[in-house]
Amino acid sequence: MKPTRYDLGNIDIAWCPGCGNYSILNILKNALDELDISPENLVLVSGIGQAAKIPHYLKSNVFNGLHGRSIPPATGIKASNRNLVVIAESGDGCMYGEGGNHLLHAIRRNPDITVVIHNNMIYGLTKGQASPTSQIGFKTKIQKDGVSSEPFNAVALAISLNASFVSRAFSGDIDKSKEILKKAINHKGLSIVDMMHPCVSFNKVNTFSWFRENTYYLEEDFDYTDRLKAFDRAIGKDKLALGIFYINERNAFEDNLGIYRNNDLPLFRRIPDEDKLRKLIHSFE
Amino acid sequence: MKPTRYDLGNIDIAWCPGCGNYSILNILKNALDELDISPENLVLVSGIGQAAKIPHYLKSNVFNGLHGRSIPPATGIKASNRNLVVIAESGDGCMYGEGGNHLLHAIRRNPDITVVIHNNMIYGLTKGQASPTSQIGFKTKIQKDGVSSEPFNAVALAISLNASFVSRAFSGDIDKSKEILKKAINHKGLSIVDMMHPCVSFNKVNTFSWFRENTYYLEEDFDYTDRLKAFDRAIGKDKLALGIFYINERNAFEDNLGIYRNNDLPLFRRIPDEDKLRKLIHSFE
Amino acid sequence: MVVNEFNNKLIIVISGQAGQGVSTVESILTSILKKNGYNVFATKEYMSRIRGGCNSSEIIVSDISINSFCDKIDILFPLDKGYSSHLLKRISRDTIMIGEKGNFYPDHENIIEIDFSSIARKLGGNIYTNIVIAGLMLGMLDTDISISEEFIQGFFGKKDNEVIKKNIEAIRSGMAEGISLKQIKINIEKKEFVKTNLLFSGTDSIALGAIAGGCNFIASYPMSPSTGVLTFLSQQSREFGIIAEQAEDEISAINMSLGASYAGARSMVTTSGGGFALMIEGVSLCGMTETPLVIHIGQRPGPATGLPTRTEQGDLEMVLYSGHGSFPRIIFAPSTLENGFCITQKAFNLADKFQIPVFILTDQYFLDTYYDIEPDTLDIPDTGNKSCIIESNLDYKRYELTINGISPRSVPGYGKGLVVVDSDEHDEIGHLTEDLDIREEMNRKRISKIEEIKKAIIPPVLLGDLNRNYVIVSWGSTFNVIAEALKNKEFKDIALMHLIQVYPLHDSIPEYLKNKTIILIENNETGQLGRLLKLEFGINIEKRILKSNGLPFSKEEIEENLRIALRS
Amino acid sequence: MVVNEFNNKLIIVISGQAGQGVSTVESILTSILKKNGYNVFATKEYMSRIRGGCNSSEIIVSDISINSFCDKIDILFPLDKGYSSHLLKRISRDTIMIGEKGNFYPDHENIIEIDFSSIARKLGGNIYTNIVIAGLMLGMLDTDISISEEFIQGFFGKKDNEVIKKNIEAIRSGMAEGISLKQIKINIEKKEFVKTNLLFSGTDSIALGAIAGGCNFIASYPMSPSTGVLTFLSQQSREFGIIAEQAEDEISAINMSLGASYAGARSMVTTSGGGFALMIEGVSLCGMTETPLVIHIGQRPGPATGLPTRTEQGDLEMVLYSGHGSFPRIIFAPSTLENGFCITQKAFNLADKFQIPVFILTDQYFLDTYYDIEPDTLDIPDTGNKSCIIESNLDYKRYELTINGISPRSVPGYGKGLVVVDSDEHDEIGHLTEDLDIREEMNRKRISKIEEIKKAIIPPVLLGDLNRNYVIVSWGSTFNVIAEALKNKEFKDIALMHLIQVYPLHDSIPEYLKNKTIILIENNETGQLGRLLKLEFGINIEKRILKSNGLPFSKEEIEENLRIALRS
Ligand SMILES: Cc1ncc(C[n+]2csc(CCOP(=O)(O)OP(=O)(O)O)c2C)c(N)n1
Ligand SMILES: Cc1ncc(C[n+]2csc(CCOP(=O)(O)OP(=O)(O)O)c2C)c(N)n1
Ligand code: SF4
Ligand code: SF4
Ligand SMILES: [Mg+2]
Ligand SMILES: [Mg+2]
Repeated sequence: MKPTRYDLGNIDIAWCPGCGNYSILNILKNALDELDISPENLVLVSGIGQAAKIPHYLKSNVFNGLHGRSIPPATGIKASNRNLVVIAESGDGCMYGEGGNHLLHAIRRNPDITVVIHNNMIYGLTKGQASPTSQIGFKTKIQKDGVSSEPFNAVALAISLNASFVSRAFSGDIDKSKEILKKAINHKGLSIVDMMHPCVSFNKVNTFSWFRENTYYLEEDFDYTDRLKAFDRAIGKDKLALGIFYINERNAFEDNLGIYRNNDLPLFRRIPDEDKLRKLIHSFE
Repeated sequence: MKPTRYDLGNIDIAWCPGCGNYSILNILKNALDELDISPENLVLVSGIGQAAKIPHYLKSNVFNGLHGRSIPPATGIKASNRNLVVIAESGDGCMYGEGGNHLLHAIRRNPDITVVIHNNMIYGLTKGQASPTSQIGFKTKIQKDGVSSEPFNAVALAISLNASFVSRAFSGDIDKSKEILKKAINHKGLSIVDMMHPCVSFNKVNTFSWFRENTYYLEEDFDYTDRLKAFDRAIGKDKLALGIFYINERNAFEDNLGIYRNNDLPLFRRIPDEDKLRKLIHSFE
Repeated sequence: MVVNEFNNKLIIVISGQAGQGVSTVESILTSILKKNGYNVFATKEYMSRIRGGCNSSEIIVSDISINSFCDKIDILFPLDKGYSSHLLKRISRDTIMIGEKGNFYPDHENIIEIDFSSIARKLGGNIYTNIVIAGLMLGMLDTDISISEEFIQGFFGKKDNEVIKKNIEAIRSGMAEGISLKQIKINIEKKEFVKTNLLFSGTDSIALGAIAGGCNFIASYPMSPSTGVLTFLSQQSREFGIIAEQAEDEISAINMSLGASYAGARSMVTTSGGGFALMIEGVSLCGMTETPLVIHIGQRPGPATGLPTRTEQGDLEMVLYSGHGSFPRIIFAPSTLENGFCITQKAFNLADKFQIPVFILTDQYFLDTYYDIEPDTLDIPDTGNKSCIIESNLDYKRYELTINGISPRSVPGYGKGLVVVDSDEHDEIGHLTEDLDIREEMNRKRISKIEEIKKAIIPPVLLGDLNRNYVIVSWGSTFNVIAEALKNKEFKDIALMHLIQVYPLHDSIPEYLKNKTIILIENNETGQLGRLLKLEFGINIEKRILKSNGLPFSKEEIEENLRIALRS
Repeated sequence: MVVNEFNNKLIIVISGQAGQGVSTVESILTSILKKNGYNVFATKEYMSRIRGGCNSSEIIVSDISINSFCDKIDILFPLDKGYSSHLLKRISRDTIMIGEKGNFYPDHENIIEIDFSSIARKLGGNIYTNIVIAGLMLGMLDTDISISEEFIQGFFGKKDNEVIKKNIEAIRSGMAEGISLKQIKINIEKKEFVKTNLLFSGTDSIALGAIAGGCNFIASYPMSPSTGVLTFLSQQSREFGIIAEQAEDEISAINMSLGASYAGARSMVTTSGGGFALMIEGVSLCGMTETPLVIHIGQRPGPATGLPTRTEQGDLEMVLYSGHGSFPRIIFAPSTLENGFCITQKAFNLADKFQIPVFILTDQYFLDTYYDIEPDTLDIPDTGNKSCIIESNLDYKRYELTINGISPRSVPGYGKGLVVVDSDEHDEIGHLTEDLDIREEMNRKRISKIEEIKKAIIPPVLLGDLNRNYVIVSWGSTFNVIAEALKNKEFKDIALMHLIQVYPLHDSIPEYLKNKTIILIENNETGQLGRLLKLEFGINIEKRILKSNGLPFSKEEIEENLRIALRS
C-alpha cells in the first residue's frame, strides 16, 4: 500500500485480517490523493457497523453518527458549507436497512455528496445476520431456514429514482474501483457507489472468489445516460455488473437553495442581519 | 353510490366536499362487495393523514396506527392470521415519506397484503406541504421557491424492487380502479395500488382535469410479466400510465414461515406446547 | 329595546366549520382593531380536519392588555349551525348571538338576526360574508375606515384591484350595519401607543426569536401544532439566509440539523410529541457528540396521535428523560410572546455555548395565540459576535478535557485542524475508544458541564409579595391566564411563581415555597413539573389544578379552581 | 516448589483476542465441569469488534453457588500478549498465569509456561489450542474423561468423526498436563445433584421465559446485547410455532409486533437503548390502543452508540417516561436466571391481562452470564388457558368503559364483532373522536388500569433481618453480587432490599426503609432507582454506590464500597 497524506500512522484497526474493508480504505485514500482533496476540506460521515469505522482510519474531519443515519448529517453538512467534500460511508445494513428511507429521499433531494456503501451482504458487527442484500436462501442464526426476501438491488432502485450517479464496484479491483470512486466524488450531485466486499468472518457464501466469478464490468462504451439500458443491466440475473450504470446531470440540492444566490459564504462565516430583523419585526405593527 | 354491506350509516366524514377520497371509499366498498369479503374477515390498517381516516368510514376491523407506520402492523397481522384479508391504506406522505423504509422492505418481504396509497401529491391533513410525489416547481408555503427534489415514482421503485404486483389507478375512474383494486386484493403477495386523487383544498395544480389530461391506460394486452417494459412505462415522461404494470408471482411472506407447514391455525388459536418446553429446558442440563 | 353595554372589554367568539373562514375574520379583525388603538387578544381551537366540523376563535378587545383565554362569551357569531359540546358549555343566557337565521343555538333568546349572506351576495358572492362580519364589529367599535382600507389593501395585496375594492365595500357595508346596531353599546378606550404595538402569534414569536438567535438551518417534518415555525422560517429563507428543509421524516430532520450544526450552522428542529419520540436517539447523539441544537416542541395531547390540534403541557417528562445515557440539557417553556422571542434567541446562544440540546416547550394554545405587545419588550441583542466557534490549529482536539467540561469547538474547514465527532465513546480527538478509563473521564466531562449551565438558570417569575400564604407554581403557556385570574381581589393571599426554565431548576425555588401552601397548575394529567419539584427539592404539593381534555385553562376555570383550593 | 492451594473455589480467567476462541473454552469448560458435579459461573467482557483487541471470560468453579463476578483472578490463561487496562488491574501477585512464552504480563513472576500450541500442533493444528487448555483445567480438577468425551461428541456433533476424535485427544492431552501440574492443588467438592442442574445464560433465561409465556411472535432488529433473544427464538421457531422476523429497523419491529398482538399473537420485541429510542412512538401507540406487548431491553452504556458491548443499568428513566401521553406500564428487571425465566413468562401474562406494555430491563452482564441452577426453580405453569382474548359478538366495543378500566379484548376474525383500534383519541367502539368529554373518559379509563396493576406488584426481595441499621437498595442484575458480598460477616448490620419490579413500586418499600441508613447500589451514573424512590415515596438516599464505566460491579468492589459506606 503506497503511503498517502491521509495515513494516521500506527493505529489499531478493528477489522478482521483479510477483510475487504482494508482494500476499500486503500481505494479511498488513493482516490482522494489523486483528486488532491485536503484532509481539512474533507468530511467523512458514517453510521455504525464495521464499515462505518472507516473514518477513524484516515486523516479527515469525521462525523461518525448513528446506525442508519449517515446520509442526513452528510446532507446537512454539505448544505451548510458547500466548500467541503462530503462522503458518507457505511455498511449495507446501515444504508439499505435502518437507513433506507434516507437513501431514498437523498437520491430525490440530490445533495452533492458521495455515498459509498460497503456491501458485504451481511451484518458484520452484530455477528452475522442477513442484510437487505443477502441472497435468497442465505442461512444465518436468525434466518435459520434461509433468507426469503428479495435481495435489495440498490443500483436498480437508484435508477428507478432517477439518481444522479449510480455505480457498483468491488473491493478486490483496487484500480478500477478507485477510478469509479474518483468519478463519483467528482460528480456534482449525489453519487452512489455500491462497493461490494467479502466479509471473511461471517459471509462464507459471497467470498472473494464468488465475487470474482459472479461479476463483470460494463463495456467501456456503455451509455450511462440511457436509463432503461442501465436498468436492464442492473436487474441482470446472471452476473452482477460493475461500473458506472447511470449518470443524470441535475442541479445539486445546495445549488437550488436560495441562500447561496448572492452569497457564497458557508453558514458559519455569516453574521445575522440585525437591520433586516428589525424591519421584519416592524412589519408586525 | 350503491349501498353495500360495508356502509356505516349516517356518519360524519371528515373529508372536504369534492375530495377524491370519497370515490376511493366507494371503489373500495364495491371491490370488497364484489369479492364477497365479509367485514369480520377484513382488516383495514392505516397511518395518519386525511387518507388514513378511511378505515373509520366502512364496516371492517381497523388498526389505525401511527403516521407512516401502516405497513408493519399489516404485515404482523397477516402473519399472525392468514385467514384475514389485510389492506393497508394511507396517504402519499404517510406511505412514501415517513413510511418509505417500510414500503421498501415490505416489497422485499412480500406479505400477502394490499397496499393502497391515496396519492394526492400533497400533505392534506397538515395543510398543504409538498409530498414526495409533488412535481418539480410545485409551490407551497414551505416550498416557497417550488419543489426541487425529483418526484417519487412509486411504480418504478416497486418494479426495481421486483415487487409482486404493481399498479396505478385514478380515483376518477370508478369502474376501472375497482377492477384494478379487485385484482390487487386477489393477488397472493404484496400488491401496490398507487391511487391518484385530487385534493381540492390544497393541490390546485393536480386537479381532476389535470389527471384526466395527464393519464392514459396501459393497453389491454400489456404484458405485465415483462419487468423491463413495465419499467419503461413507469418512467414514461409524457403522461402517467394507469393499470397493472407488473406482476411477479412469488411465495408470500407468511407462506415461507415454518410455523404454518404443519399447522394452519392462526396464532390466537394455538396453545403452547408444555412438553416441548420441558424437553427444551432439559436440554440445558 | 334592551341595551347591552360593554365597558373596557368585549369577548367575541366566531364559530363555524373548518373552511368557512373563522381564521380570516380573526386575523382581519385583530389587525385592524389594534391599528385603531385597541388592545386585542385572539386564540383559536379547531378540529383535525380541513373542512366541516366546528372550530372557533375568541377575540378579546380591551383597553388594557388581557392576554388570556376566557370562557365567557359576550358576542358569538355562528357562521354555521353546528356547535361542539365544549363551545356550547360557554354560551350563557347573556351571550348575544349575531348571525343568520338557522345558525342559532335552538333555545337561545338573546339573538340579533342579520342576513350577512344576502349583504355579501349583493356585493358579489358568499365569499364576502366574513368581511361583512368583520366590518360589523368594526362598526360597532369606534374604528377609522381609512385604517381598514389600508389594511385590506395589504391583506389582498397580490390580488387585482377589483377584489380589493369589493372587500373594502364589504367592510363598509358591515360597518354600516354595525353602526346602526343600537342594542349594543361598547365603551372601550383606544390608546395611541397601541397603534404601533406589534401583533403576532406564539408561532411568530418563536420563529422571530430563532432569527434573532442567528438560526440559519432548520430541517423538520410537518406536525401540528409545530409546523408554523418551519413555515415562517421558510418564508424568510432568502431574506435571512436560512436553509429550511422539509425532511422525509423526523429522524432525518434531527440528524440533518445535527450535521448542519457540526458544520457551523445555528440549527434547530420543530416538532410535536409524536415526532419528537422519533428524534430521541438523535437527542442522545446530540448529547454524546456535544453538538449544539435547539429543539422546539409544540405540545399536544397524547398518547400516540391523540388529539392532533389540541393543547397540553404533557411532554415535559418525556423531554427531560429523552435519550439514553447521561448528558446535560436545558428546557425552556416560554410564558408570553415577548418571552417566546427572547427565550428562543437565548436558546441558540446557550446551545452554542454549552454544546448541548436546548429544548423549547410550547403548546398549541401558545402557538395559536395572538396579542399586541410593545415593540421595545423585544430585546434584539448584538447578534454579530455571539458565536463560540473557534478556528482550529493543527493539533486541535474536539473533546479536549477542560476544567468546566466545555471544549473549544471548531468546525470542519475552519483552520488547520480536523474536527472529529463520534457517537461511540471517544478520546479527546474524537476517535472511538474502548478504553474504559477514558470513558469515565469523558462521561464526567460531559456531565460536569451542568455546573456551568447552572450558573445561567433563569430565575422564576414572581407575582405578589412574599408574605402571602399561598403560592401557585406553574410553567410555560399558562402564565397570562393565571396572572389575569390573580388580579381578582379574592386571591390577594395567593402569589405566583412561574417557571420559564423548567430544567435545570433555579435553586431559589425551595426558598420561595417554604412554609407556603403550594397550588400547582399544569395543563396535563399528572402534574409533571410538580413531580420534578418533588424529585429535585423534595417539595410536596397537595393542591393541584390539572387539566388534560385538550383545551387550555380559561380565566374562569382558574378562578373557580383557586376558590376551591382556598376553601379546602 | 511453592504449592498454591485452592479450597472450595477457583477463579479462572481466559483472555485473548476476539476470534481466538475465549468463548469456546468458556462454554466447553463450564458445561463439562457442571456435568461432573461442580458449581460453575461464567461471564464475559468483550470489545465491539470481531477479531483482535482483548476480550476475557471469567469462570468460577466452586462447591456452592457463587454466581457473581469477582475481580480476583486465581489462574489466568492469556491466549495472547495483549491485555486491556481493566484486566490488568485485576491481576495480583498471586495470580498464576498459565500459558505460552511471550503471552505473560512483563514483570509477572507467578507463571507456568506451557506450550499449548505445540501440543496442539502435534494433534494437527493450532485450532486445538483451546481444547487443550480446557483439558488442562479438567485435569487439574477432578473430572471424568467419559463425561468430557460425551460432551465433545455433542458439541461437535455435526462434524465428522475425525474432528471429534481429534478434539477428544486434545482434551486428553490437556488433562495429562493438568494432572501432572503439581504446583497447584485444588480442593473443591463435587455434588451429585449439580450434575443434572441446568446451565444457561441470561439470554437463554429470557428466551425460555418468553416461550413459557406463550410468545409466538417477535420482530426485532439486531442490537447488542439484546440480539440473542431473537436468535434463540428464531432457532425454536418451528418447534414452538414462533414467528421470528428481523425487521428493517426498530420502528418496523415494534409496529409489526403491535399488529401481531392486535391479531392475537403473544408478541415481543428485543432491543437496546438506542434501538428502543426509535420505538418510543410505538410505545405510545401501544398505550393508546391498549395492545399487549412485551419489550425486552438489554441495557448498555450510552449516550448514543456509547460502548456497544458493555454493561449499564442506565435506561430505567428513559423507559419509565417513554411515550408521550399518560398510560400505565410495568417495568421488570430480573435478578437471577431463575427470575429471568419467571419474570418474562409473567410479563406476557400481565401484558395480556392489562393490555399494556410490559418492559423487561436486563443488561449485557445479565445476558452474558451463565451459571447452573436447579431445574425445579423454574416454574412452568399451566400455559394452556392463560389468554384473556374473548370471542366477540355483534355489538362488540373494543374500548367498552368498565369499572377497572380493562375492556374485554377480542381479535379480528374471532366472533361476529369488529375490532377497531385507533392511535387517535377514540370512542368505545374505537373510532376516532374529537368529543372532548369522551376524551376525558377514555384518558381516565386508560390511566385507571393502574389500580388493578398495583394489586399484582411483586414485592421486593429482602435479605437479612429487619433490625439491621443499614439497608442496601438495588435492582435487576446486581442481585447476586450484592448477596455474595453480604455473606461477609463485616456486613452483618446491612440488609438488602432488591427490586425486581421497578415500576410501579410496591407500597411496602417505605416501611422497610424507615429509620434505616440506605445504601443505593446501581450500575449507572445518577442513581435512577434512587430518584424514583424519592419521587414516589419521598425517600432521601445519602449513600450511593454507582458505577458507569461499562463494567459490572465485582464482589470486591461492592465490599470495598460498603466498607466506605459503613465508615462514613
Ligand atoms: C439503532 C441501532 N440499531 C441497531 C444497532 C446495532 N448495529 C450496529 S452495526 C449493525 C449492523 C451492521 O451491519 P452493516 O451496516 O452491514 O455493517 P458491517 O458491520 O457489515 O460493515 C447493527 C444492527 C445500532 N447500533 N443502532
Ligand atoms: C410522527 C408524525 N409526524 C408527523 C405527523 C403529522 N402528520 C399528520 S398527517 C401528515 C401528512 C399527511 O399527508 P398524507 O400522508 O399525504 O395524507 P393526506 O392528508 O394528504 O391524505 C403529517 C405530516 C404525525 N401525525 N406523526
Ligand atoms: S466482520 Fe466481516 S466485514 Fe467486519 S471486519 Fe470482519 S471480515 Fe470485515
Ligand atoms: S385536504 Fe385534500 S385530500 Fe384531504 S379531504 Fe380535503 S380535499 Fe381531500
Ligand atoms: Mg454489512
Ligand atoms: Mg397526501
